[in-house]
Amino acid sequence: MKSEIKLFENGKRLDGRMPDELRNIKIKAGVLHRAEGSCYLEWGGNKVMVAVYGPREAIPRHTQNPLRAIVTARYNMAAFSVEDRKRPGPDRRSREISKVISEALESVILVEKFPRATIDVNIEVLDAEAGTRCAGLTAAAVALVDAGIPMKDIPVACAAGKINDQIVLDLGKDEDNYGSADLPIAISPRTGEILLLQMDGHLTQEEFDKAFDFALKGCHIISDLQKKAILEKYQSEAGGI
Amino acid sequence: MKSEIKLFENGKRLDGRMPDELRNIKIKAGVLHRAEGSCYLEWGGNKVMVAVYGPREAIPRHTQNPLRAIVTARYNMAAFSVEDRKRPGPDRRSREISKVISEALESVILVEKFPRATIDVNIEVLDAEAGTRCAGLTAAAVALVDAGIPMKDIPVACAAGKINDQIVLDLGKDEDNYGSADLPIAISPRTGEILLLQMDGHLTQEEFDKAFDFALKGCHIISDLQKKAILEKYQSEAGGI
Amino acid sequence: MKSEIKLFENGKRLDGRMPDELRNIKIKAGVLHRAEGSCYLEWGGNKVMVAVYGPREAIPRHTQNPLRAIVTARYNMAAFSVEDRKRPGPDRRSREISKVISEALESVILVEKFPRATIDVNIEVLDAEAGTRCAGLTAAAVALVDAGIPMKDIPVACAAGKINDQIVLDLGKDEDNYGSADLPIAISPRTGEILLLQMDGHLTQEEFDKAFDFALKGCHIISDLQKKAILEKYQSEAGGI
Amino acid sequence: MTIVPSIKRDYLAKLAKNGKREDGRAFDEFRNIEIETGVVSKAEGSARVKIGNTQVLTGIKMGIGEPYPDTPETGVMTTAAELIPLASPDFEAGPPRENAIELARVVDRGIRESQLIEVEKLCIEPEEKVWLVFIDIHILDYDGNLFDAASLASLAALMTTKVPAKRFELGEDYPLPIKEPPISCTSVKFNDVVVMDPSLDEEEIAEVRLTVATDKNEDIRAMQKGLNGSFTRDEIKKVIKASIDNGKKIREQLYKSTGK
Amino acid sequence: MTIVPSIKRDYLAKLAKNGKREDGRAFDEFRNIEIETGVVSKAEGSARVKIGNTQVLTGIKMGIGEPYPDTPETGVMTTAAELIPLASPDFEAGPPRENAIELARVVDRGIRESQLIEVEKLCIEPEEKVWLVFIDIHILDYDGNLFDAASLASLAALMTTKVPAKRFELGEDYPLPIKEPPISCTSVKFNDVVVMDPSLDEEEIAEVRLTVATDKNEDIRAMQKGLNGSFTRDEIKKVIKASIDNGKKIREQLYKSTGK
Amino acid sequence: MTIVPSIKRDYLAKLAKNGKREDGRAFDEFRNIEIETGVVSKAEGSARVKIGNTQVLTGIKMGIGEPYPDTPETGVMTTAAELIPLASPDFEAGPPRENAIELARVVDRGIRESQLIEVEKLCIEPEEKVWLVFIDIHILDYDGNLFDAASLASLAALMTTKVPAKRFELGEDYPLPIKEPPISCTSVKFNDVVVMDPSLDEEEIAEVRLTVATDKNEDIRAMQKGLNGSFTRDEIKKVIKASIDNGKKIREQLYKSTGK
Repeated sequence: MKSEIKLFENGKRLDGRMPDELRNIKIKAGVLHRAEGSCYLEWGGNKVMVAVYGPREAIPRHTQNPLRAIVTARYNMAAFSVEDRKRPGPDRRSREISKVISEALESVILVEKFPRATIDVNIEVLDAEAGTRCAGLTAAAVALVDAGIPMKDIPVACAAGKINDQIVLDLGKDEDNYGSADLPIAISPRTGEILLLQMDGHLTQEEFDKAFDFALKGCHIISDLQKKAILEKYQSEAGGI
Repeated sequence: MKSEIKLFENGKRLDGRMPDELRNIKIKAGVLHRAEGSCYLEWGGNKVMVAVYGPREAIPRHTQNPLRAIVTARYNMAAFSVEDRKRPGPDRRSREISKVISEALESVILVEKFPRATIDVNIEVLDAEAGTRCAGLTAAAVALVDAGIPMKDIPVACAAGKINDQIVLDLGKDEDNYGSADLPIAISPRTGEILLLQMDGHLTQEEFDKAFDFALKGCHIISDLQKKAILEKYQSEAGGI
Repeated sequence: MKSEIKLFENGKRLDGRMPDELRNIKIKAGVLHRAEGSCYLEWGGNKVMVAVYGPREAIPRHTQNPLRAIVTARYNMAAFSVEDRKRPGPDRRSREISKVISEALESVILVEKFPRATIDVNIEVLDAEAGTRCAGLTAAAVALVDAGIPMKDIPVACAAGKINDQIVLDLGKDEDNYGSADLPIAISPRTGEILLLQMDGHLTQEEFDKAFDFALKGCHIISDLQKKAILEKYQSEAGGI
Repeated sequence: MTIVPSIKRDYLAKLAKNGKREDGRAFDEFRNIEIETGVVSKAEGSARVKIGNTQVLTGIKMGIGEPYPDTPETGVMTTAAELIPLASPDFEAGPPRENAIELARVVDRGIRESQLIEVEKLCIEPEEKVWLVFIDIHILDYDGNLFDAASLASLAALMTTKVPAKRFELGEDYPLPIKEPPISCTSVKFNDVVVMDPSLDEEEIAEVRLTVATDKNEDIRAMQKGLNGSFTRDEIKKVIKASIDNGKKIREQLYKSTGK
Repeated sequence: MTIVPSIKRDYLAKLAKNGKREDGRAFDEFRNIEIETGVVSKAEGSARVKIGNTQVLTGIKMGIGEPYPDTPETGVMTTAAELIPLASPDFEAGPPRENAIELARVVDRGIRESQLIEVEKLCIEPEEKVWLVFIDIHILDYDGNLFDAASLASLAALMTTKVPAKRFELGEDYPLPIKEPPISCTSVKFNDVVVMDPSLDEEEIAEVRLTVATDKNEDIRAMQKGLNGSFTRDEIKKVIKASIDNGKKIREQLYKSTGK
Repeated sequence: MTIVPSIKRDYLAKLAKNGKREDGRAFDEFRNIEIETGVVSKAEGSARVKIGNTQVLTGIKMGIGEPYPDTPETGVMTTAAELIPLASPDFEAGPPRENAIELARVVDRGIRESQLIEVEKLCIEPEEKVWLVFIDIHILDYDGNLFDAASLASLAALMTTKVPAKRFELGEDYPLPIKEPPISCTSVKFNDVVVMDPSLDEEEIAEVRLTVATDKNEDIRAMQKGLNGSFTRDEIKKVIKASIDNGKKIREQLYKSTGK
């Protein structure tokens, strides 16, 4: 990450946001017919679709855990979701993201209720523009609720970062490319427990604390949007009767 | 498919054939030692070898169908069968052809007699020159009879097409490359049921009907050659005693 | 293999060795903590690490042999072990070497004692300089003893070859590249039985006999080094009490 | 390898005997179709198509590359389809299986053989540089009849694709040169009844399938028979007729949705 | 997918309650570390690191290739890790699985994001030729805490790497240009106890893992949380503190071992 | 992993004790060999070889490509073998397994190390363009002794190969430049009996295998031991002798079949 480019001027960011301001976020639950739970989320230029299947028997059997369900998140970028066409299929980056999202979701899902089962969380990034792993995890949480999977809490993710020595919330595209640090986190908003945490770049301990505060704040705002989306789904269903 | 090239002149085709004339076809049944049934077929410049194994237990077990046998045709082109060497192994084209041939053969094989079994039909194209899928299916049918697999009928395949606005039977190499439509079909000759049908190119409804008539006619001629080859095999075996 | 380059002059080889002289060999048994048996071997510029696991149940079950253990040697070259970086993972060469080493080791291991089991012999070439298959097999034998796997004998391997029409023992790097024949063998030193034998190049029958004599001689010298390494391991363990 | 659900078969067959389908449609009637274009900002063209609950998204990416040696002055198109596990409990992750390959190849031939894209206008420098067109089909929700949904989404995406000339410093962006689209219509047969635009339930009990692509002149541009059953010649004629009729209506909707 | 060994968990938890670890270490104490460089003659740089019984060998190979179009004047680095079956009865042959990929990517980001290698000095001819740096991590013996061992071995290997200019007829060999190394320290938590440099036993019962890379200015250069447990913010602060403290000592040893 | 069929072993061992083989051959006798060349019109060279019921077809394709950097003036040869499921109920589809790889590599070395193809005459433009020779071995019918059948089919195909210069606008086609072919003969041992040219039954009970390729000067050009049994040195000498003797006869037949 280089920092030569002017990303912050007169107290504002290139896209006009304040340092602690999120991009626009839209969440819609229950958008797919076949999936047991689903969510469509737009976050800035990101567009993400998530479908949840399960709990169902894990196959092949040697992947089963006799004491609890396994959670298999599969983060995938559509070939057309990025500037230069991406070859279809998982690459190393998407496999790592799938792993950390799976682990974060497993922290809150009541996996002990479903021994030998798998819960599959399919995250498709249709349009990508910085912050897709937070967008994917946030949408996945809503889809899990929509699927009726029992969870201790509804997890939520958000990132903070550093641009031109300034700590900012929710890096946008150029900020991600030319910024000097990125700190995506996921939390359980009820308890504040940290479920996902990665950091790339360069932060002093003080900067880390400030970035962490920003990201936490973002998480709580987005958490409200998640709950609103879930409520809307239930209300529309109730209204449909 | 382009049509600029002169493929039809003075009522004849480049290789001297009439519009409704087949290329030369030679069929020989029972040519391999290990296979349970086999057939070697030459059709114009095509050379095809087919070996049938089974019915035998399908492995791995999760591929079994408890009610009937599965038919697995495997169409493969030898690396040296084409002008520019082909990389060994299945490509998308050969996998699609394997699928449509498998489906066509399954229509006539009495699969209900062999639950949990697989019948493997290995089709090797040794020399390729337009029309290999029809050649492969036609040879596969003979090899299945040679293997003693019970069938409702002996399926047979043939194509018709369009060159320079003329409907012709059994496209040859240049006709396939520069013609404007190709219509391969496979039928059950006893009932006239259509087991395989694909069409690429551009046909009016009238042209389609004519091409279909041509292809049907071709099928019936080839059907006789199939039966002759099977008879020869039995006679040579009988003669051997 | 070309022979234009002067590899032998004034009765000596490029590295100063006599025709029947081995490169320096160092063997150390029991160098790894997790492995059930292990060996580190340096042979000229070669550095090889071997770890043995098993006998343990072969998985998946369809790979089991109900009457005896299977021996799975896995010869692998580290990406950094050669001049131009090698892509990680097995290639055709390493798979062939794995096969011939597996077969040679199976000749002496008492596989009947462990039905349904697998004995895994992992051979990692860390630094490569001509003769890695002999180095790998020789180290594997020591690791097997270290793992307590019962064997009829401790196998040992060595190669001879031809450079500038001269038969020599244990080809070095340039000799391997520019020599005109290479004859690696592995034997059971107690009985003289030949467990591995490959030959590339050009040898008259007389030259073959001489090369074979050289390789046998090399095997017996190295066999003593193997036994010394095993003894040292036991003594150091005994000394540790 | 699933066992044909015999109860479902009996139920649908009984309905069909009385001239009915589960969802009240006529035998030769499509479900409701929705076409939305420009749904992915990163793509040069994109469209989301719904046929009933089936939902397919096609995105078009373009790039620059070398032409094939035997066609040095024409652009190159590639079609890929993924039956991603998002869309159905039965789809698995991993490299495309036979069904996805057949789907991609049938859509690809429908576009290629009809010369929909004027690939000869996509040459930048003969033998050196041509435009590449990548057609990527994403199945989002699988409720039957993927062939037609995938084909229609791909047509709509291509018809609204802009060649990204600016990004490659080749002048202004301009619409992808396109000819007349052939419309694909799929029918299946079960218990001697042939129905158009099969639902998932109908597909699961189908014995044989036929896809027919026709153009605005009512000519046939592509056909593909599938599954291990058979058609009579008469049935094929009827399917062609119904495909032409439905094709007309769908073509109109496609034109309207893409502003043509 | 192994079942957590509950007896081991109970035993280690009881010890921890009394402030103890199985091998007598303090909670924030590393095992003994050995660093040996120049262990592979064919490699441009190499190092073998032992942390307790865990043993990792990293080899560096360099070559010449094309730069990425968007960074035409900088060298290219690639990191690969193989959990070869040599190192553990649980590692399998075959393409890298999730664990190996995460390991390689965390080490890679640690080096890349800290700009350890001065890649802008590895340009030979802009847009045409740059140096490629291949970092290959070989796990030889797995007894816990691969992240730190792999990271440290890679640092030591890079710090002793010679650019093989002579082999490519580009003048004399010279040391790979390197900046300050960030030191990676990993902690895990089980039964509300957080321990640094987990042994294999501790890893097997760990609920959550945190790796923190810090530099000599006590700044944070990379973090990675792993496993399906969670940390409180307070625990994270403590882990950062302990990582800085251990990082200092390890950095000294690294400098000494590499002659810097 | 099949269990050695003990009844078959006992039967063949008893026969062998009386100096006999199942099919009446002497221990050092080959089955009948048929060689047919020019069997594939698309190939630059091709041959079908039968040894008893074993049947192998090798096709040669040639193309133009870049030489390896370290041999800028020599052509490139590649050998691939497929144990296609056509040939045996035990062969499976998919990428080549160990047996197919060993087969291809042994045939490849037999050709490469004997310098059969004069690759130094296959340079078109140093460092830029050389002829590529692809040797593709197709097993059609597997009844034992693939090594010798595959090797012989490859020799016959190469000896009748025409360099397709015309297709690449490089003048007239001409025969591939070839030197003296080494003939490969394979023996196996079971119950202390060594037999030449094993049938499938004999292979299935074989403990150890030895392939020896010899030239017309009775020199040894390649050897490969296989399987998990062992030979004594004396047995190896006898196998070499028998391989030279059989090699002579096969060489004569090869010359005759290829018109040399």
